[in-house]
Amino acid sequence: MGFFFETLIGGLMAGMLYSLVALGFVLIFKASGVFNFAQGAMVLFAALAMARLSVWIPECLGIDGRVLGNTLAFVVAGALMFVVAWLVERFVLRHLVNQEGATLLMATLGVAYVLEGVGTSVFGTEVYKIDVGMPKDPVLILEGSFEGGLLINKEDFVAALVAALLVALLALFFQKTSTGRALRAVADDHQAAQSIGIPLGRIWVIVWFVAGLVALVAGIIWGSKLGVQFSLATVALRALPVVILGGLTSVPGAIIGGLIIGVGEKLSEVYLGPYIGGGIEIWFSYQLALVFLLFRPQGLFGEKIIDRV
Amino acid sequence: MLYRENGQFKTTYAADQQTFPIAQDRWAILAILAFAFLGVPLFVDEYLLRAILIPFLILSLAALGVNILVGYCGQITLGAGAFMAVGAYAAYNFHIRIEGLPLLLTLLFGGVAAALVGIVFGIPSLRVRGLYLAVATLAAQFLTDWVFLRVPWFTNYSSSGSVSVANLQILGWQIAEPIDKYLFCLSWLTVFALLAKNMTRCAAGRQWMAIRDMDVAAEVIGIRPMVAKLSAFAVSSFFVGIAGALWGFVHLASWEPAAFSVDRSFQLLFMVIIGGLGSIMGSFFGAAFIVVLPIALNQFLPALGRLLGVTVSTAGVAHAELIVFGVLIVFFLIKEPHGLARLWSTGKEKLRLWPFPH
Amino acid sequence: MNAGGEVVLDLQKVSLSFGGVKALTEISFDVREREIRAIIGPNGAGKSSMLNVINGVYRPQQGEIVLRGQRFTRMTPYKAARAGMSRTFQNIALFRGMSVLDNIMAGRNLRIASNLFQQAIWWGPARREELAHRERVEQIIDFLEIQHVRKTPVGRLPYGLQKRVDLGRALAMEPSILLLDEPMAGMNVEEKQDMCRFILDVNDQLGTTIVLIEHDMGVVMDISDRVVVLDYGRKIGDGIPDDVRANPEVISAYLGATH
Amino acid sequence: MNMRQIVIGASATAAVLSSLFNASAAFAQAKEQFFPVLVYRTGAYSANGSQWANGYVDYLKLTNARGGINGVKVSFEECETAYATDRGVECYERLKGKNGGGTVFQPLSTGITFALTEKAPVDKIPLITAGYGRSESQNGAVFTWNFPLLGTYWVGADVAIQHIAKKEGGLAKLKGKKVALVYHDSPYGKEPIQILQELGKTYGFDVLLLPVAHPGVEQKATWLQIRQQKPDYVLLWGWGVMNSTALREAQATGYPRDRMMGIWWAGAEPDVKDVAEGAKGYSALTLQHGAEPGSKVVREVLDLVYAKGQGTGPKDEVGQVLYMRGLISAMLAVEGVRKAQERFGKGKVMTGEQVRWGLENLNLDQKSLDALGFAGVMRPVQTSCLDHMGSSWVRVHTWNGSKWEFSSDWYQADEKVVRPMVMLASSKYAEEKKLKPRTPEECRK
Repeated sequence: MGFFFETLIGGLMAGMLYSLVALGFVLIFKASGVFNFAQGAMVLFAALAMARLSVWIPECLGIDGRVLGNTLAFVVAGALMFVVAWLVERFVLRHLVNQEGATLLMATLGVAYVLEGVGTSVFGTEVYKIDVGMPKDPVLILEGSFEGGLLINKEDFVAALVAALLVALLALFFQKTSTGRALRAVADDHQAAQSIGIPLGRIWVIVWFVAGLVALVAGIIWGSKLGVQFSLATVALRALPVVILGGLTSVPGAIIGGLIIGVGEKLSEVYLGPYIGGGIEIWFSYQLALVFLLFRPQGLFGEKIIDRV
Repeated sequence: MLYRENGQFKTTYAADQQTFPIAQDRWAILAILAFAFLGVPLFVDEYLLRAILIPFLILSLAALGVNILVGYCGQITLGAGAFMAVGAYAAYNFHIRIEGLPLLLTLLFGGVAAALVGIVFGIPSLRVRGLYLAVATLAAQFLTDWVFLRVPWFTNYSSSGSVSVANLQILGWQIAEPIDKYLFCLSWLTVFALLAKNMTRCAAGRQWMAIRDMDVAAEVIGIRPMVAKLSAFAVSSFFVGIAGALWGFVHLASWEPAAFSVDRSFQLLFMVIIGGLGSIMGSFFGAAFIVVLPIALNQFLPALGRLLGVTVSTAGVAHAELIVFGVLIVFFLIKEPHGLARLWSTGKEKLRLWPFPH
Repeated sequence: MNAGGEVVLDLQKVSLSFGGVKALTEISFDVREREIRAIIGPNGAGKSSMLNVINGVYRPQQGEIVLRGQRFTRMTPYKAARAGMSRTFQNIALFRGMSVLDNIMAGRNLRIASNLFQQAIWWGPARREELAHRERVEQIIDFLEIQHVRKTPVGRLPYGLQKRVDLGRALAMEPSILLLDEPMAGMNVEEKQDMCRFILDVNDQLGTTIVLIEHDMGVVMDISDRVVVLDYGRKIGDGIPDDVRANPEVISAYLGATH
Repeated sequence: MNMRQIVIGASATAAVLSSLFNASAAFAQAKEQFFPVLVYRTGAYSANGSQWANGYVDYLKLTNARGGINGVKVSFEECETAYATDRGVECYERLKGKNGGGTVFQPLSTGITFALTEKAPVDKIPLITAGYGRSESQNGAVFTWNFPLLGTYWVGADVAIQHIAKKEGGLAKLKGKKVALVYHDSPYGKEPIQILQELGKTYGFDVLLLPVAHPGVEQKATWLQIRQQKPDYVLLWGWGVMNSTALREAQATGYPRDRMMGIWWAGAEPDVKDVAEGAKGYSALTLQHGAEPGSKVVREVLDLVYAKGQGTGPKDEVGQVLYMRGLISAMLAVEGVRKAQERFGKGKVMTGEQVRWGLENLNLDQKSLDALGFAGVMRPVQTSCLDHMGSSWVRVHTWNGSKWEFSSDWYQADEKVVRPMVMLASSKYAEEKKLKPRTPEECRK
């Protein structure tokens, strides 16, 4: 029983991180109708920038202290993500308004290649470390209730907490600020939003920037856990079933979907995997999403599409 | 003045319904075929054959398949690599398990197996569409990746999970030298391109395109979406499966599931979008673009570096390759969202009017 | 005009709603062989929904459709097509990426006998069949006077021509019942006259039963045999044009007096 | 597109095409011994691939600095494979005919090795796969062109079990134990499965197989299973980021690192340096050498190559584990050429076929190793027709939190276990390919 809970908790924590990446997808899809395959590359790019800058900046300025170095690196990396967002809007999206979904998707793959290429040539291809002081060792809790206790990974716990906090912040941002309201208006109807004077271009920059920040946080968490390295770009593939399950346009969907996928894949790998050879979690999460899709083609929280003739 | 169709009056519908109704097109195709079959073998070297032409031919065939599904039937797929894998591994199993099965049949059976699997994974298309479907097809990709890694029967219990084939021959023709492989693949591609062309301009093609353009209206005129979509999945997977079998048997000779990874699926989708959705010609353009561009960049960039007097490191070249590739893709999508095939037909349109500007 | 045929299509107490919104409430009417039957009503009256119910695009929550004596509680567009129904669309649902010829050829779909393999090979049955259908489609093209654009992608055609292609595609099915969804919407007078001529010719020469929706009463009254009037999803009138024209409820619905 | 753009586009295309043709045209002059270098400096495995490549290229540079191979200068060209099989094949095709023909290929990827194994006999170019590749290719009678020098995965797995047995206090103590294999889900990671299961049957221990999907960053479920199953030892058969991830997850689930043991591809600095203290106690096999910053050959590289500003990689990485692996791999190739020259003519450029003979008759005794600067780095190697591996010496080293330290004596693979498996697998291969193994007479040719 204790082990079941450990798996469950492990799944929830992994799921929280998937949610974070999925959130990036959803934000961009809502506001610009673009299925952003570059989200993974953005995570990589942001994490690389963070990892290297947190070394370079203190070296350059001759300052000491991890906190200050990391804060400065975070600010500069955030600024870089803004530049990325601006460049994407200026040179890609602006020219592809009203193109089909597939074309836009391909364009984001192009963006992903550029980001990966630029990121690795500027920041290097080795494994880099992001040290934000996350605790690494596990703790045992509830030793009284379960035999052997429950093993909780403090780092995962902190990461999940940060992810949850960020999600809450974003929800507030969307609901309470005027920019957030404008974003939602754009998501509902591009033309209507434009006609009441919401500048589409600026909104897109903002959304991509916010998605960039989400990518940065995801990159820091992941990077601190696993080291910053090229494979970070593949997290996008892990987050896709989440988006599908949750619905492409739903922020709560991304969160709930992330948790379901996280738990589903960990439980399946641990309890089903050994019987059929293991290594099943990737396809399992996709099949899970697929099964959901067959019952709810628009995802868990997505808007239902009605065909009008 | 060279490319004109006026003056070529059709007196029967039969003449108008030919594969290539315009005489210049007919001659051009014949000339290209003659050149490909007779001219190319005369002067290309082994590297060009093995590293560029053979992959180009096989991936063109796969792109053709993907284009039937994505371009003609409008169902986005990110799982083409999976069907290549099914084709390759099915053909492998037919090859080793049925003694003396002719190579042609082996490859065809590989295609048939891929078509069957394609139908199964096409079922979600009846419920979901667009990007949701794209992700659903990824499920096929990851599942097949896993199956061929993990179910030892498919790899004939090879301890490494890697399989290989050798001694390919048809009626005594040993397909061993690059030139034989080239001709073998070219023959497949020619036949299948013709089949694809026929299907797409017949009732089947109209069904697919009708589903793509307006599925409700298609159903109203008596097209069953299930039949149309699943037949597109089947035909597409058949093509892709045969391409996969050729990729394994002829190009690599020894392979593992990674040869048909999700990257391959993306690559194929790139080909049809860059080449032109819903265009047979576009599949070739796309395949050429995606196969040749990285290799060309890889060789061109150091040369450029030397010209400018800087040494470009291997890593530098690889990164620059990624960047240039990404930029070119975005550039093409912006300049011509309908692909290289559209550029081509615009070019032809211009030729038709030439030398008069409008 | 021939209003006296037997009943080919009978709708019995059809109700349809979207979510909580009622689009149609207990509507019943019939259509007779070879007549031109119009459904009219102001905007939002439920005319298009009615048509969509008839050929199975929407599934009504209640009611039945009887087609030549056969009962359908669950009509689908495919079944309707099989049963000899074809239709046009208000907002033109042509296959935009295909040429005029291909659009109309697509209408022959149910009459294609060759299979995928024969089509892939082309020479033989598929080719013979394709040519035969082409022959028939060319007649329709002649009839609708759109020869000059037959190879043009429909997306590039002006609106009036697209409407004709839409009709051509429906005719290519050689339907026994033809449903027309606002065939004259958005047309100028000349185009309307052309369209009227085509509709009357089809009815007259081919003996096709026609169910027609129209927003504008004028033209409809001239060409239809019987008229159903809908308002807010309810039937408020049914009969020959003159009777309907005199119906006070219809007048008030159109003039907006009671609402 | 207007006319101007078309013209520009056309000329650019022409330039690209001409560079393609030039590249593929074989140069007739062959004054230098050409070493094609397949590398991966990008992608998921770049951190590890780069170090190996730097060592490999540096040794080739060092060879020139030392005056070439009996006066024959060495030339080389890198080609990026990104660890992908199809790109590897393309690189192979591109480089094999260049500059008078490639001497020997070392793809540093088991996947690419499988593909090239089919092509090498046709092109008559030997394939060195030092410490990786197909284990059964040790049998040179069947695998004429493959040279898994210094060790195969079967050797690795056998020694790993020997080492565990020693820690436990004898092979008999293995009974009832549970050994988990956490492996990269690819031909590379699957190679040891067969022999581990065989050994498990012999000595009565359980083998728990835990595959990790490429690239290996997702291991949470794997380590949860380890926590549940509580294996006595964990063998790590990873590459690239998978290794450091495994160590981090082990730390996070509290699995003792001193009960983890990696193959020699999971025992280098990039695998542990960022985990630092968290990886303390973790051991890995070595392909004879460890990190050897003090060795003579490394000093020579620093003096003759880096001091002149010609170093390939960062100076502080010279002498690290994977760097040394690259260095040794290149040395073996160069010595193969030198040996071939002994028979086919000193001071001449050798063909692939001649180098194959050289590699098959390699005899690096202690004296020649000392002369090359490899004293203390590795032990003598001697190959033969039936043994393309040449040596199966293995040591274990352990990470102490800041550097690798040797922690065991020398082991050698148990011939009684490995040899029959090699013979069985290679004869199965020969049968599949309808190959006739070379007879001893043919071998002597």
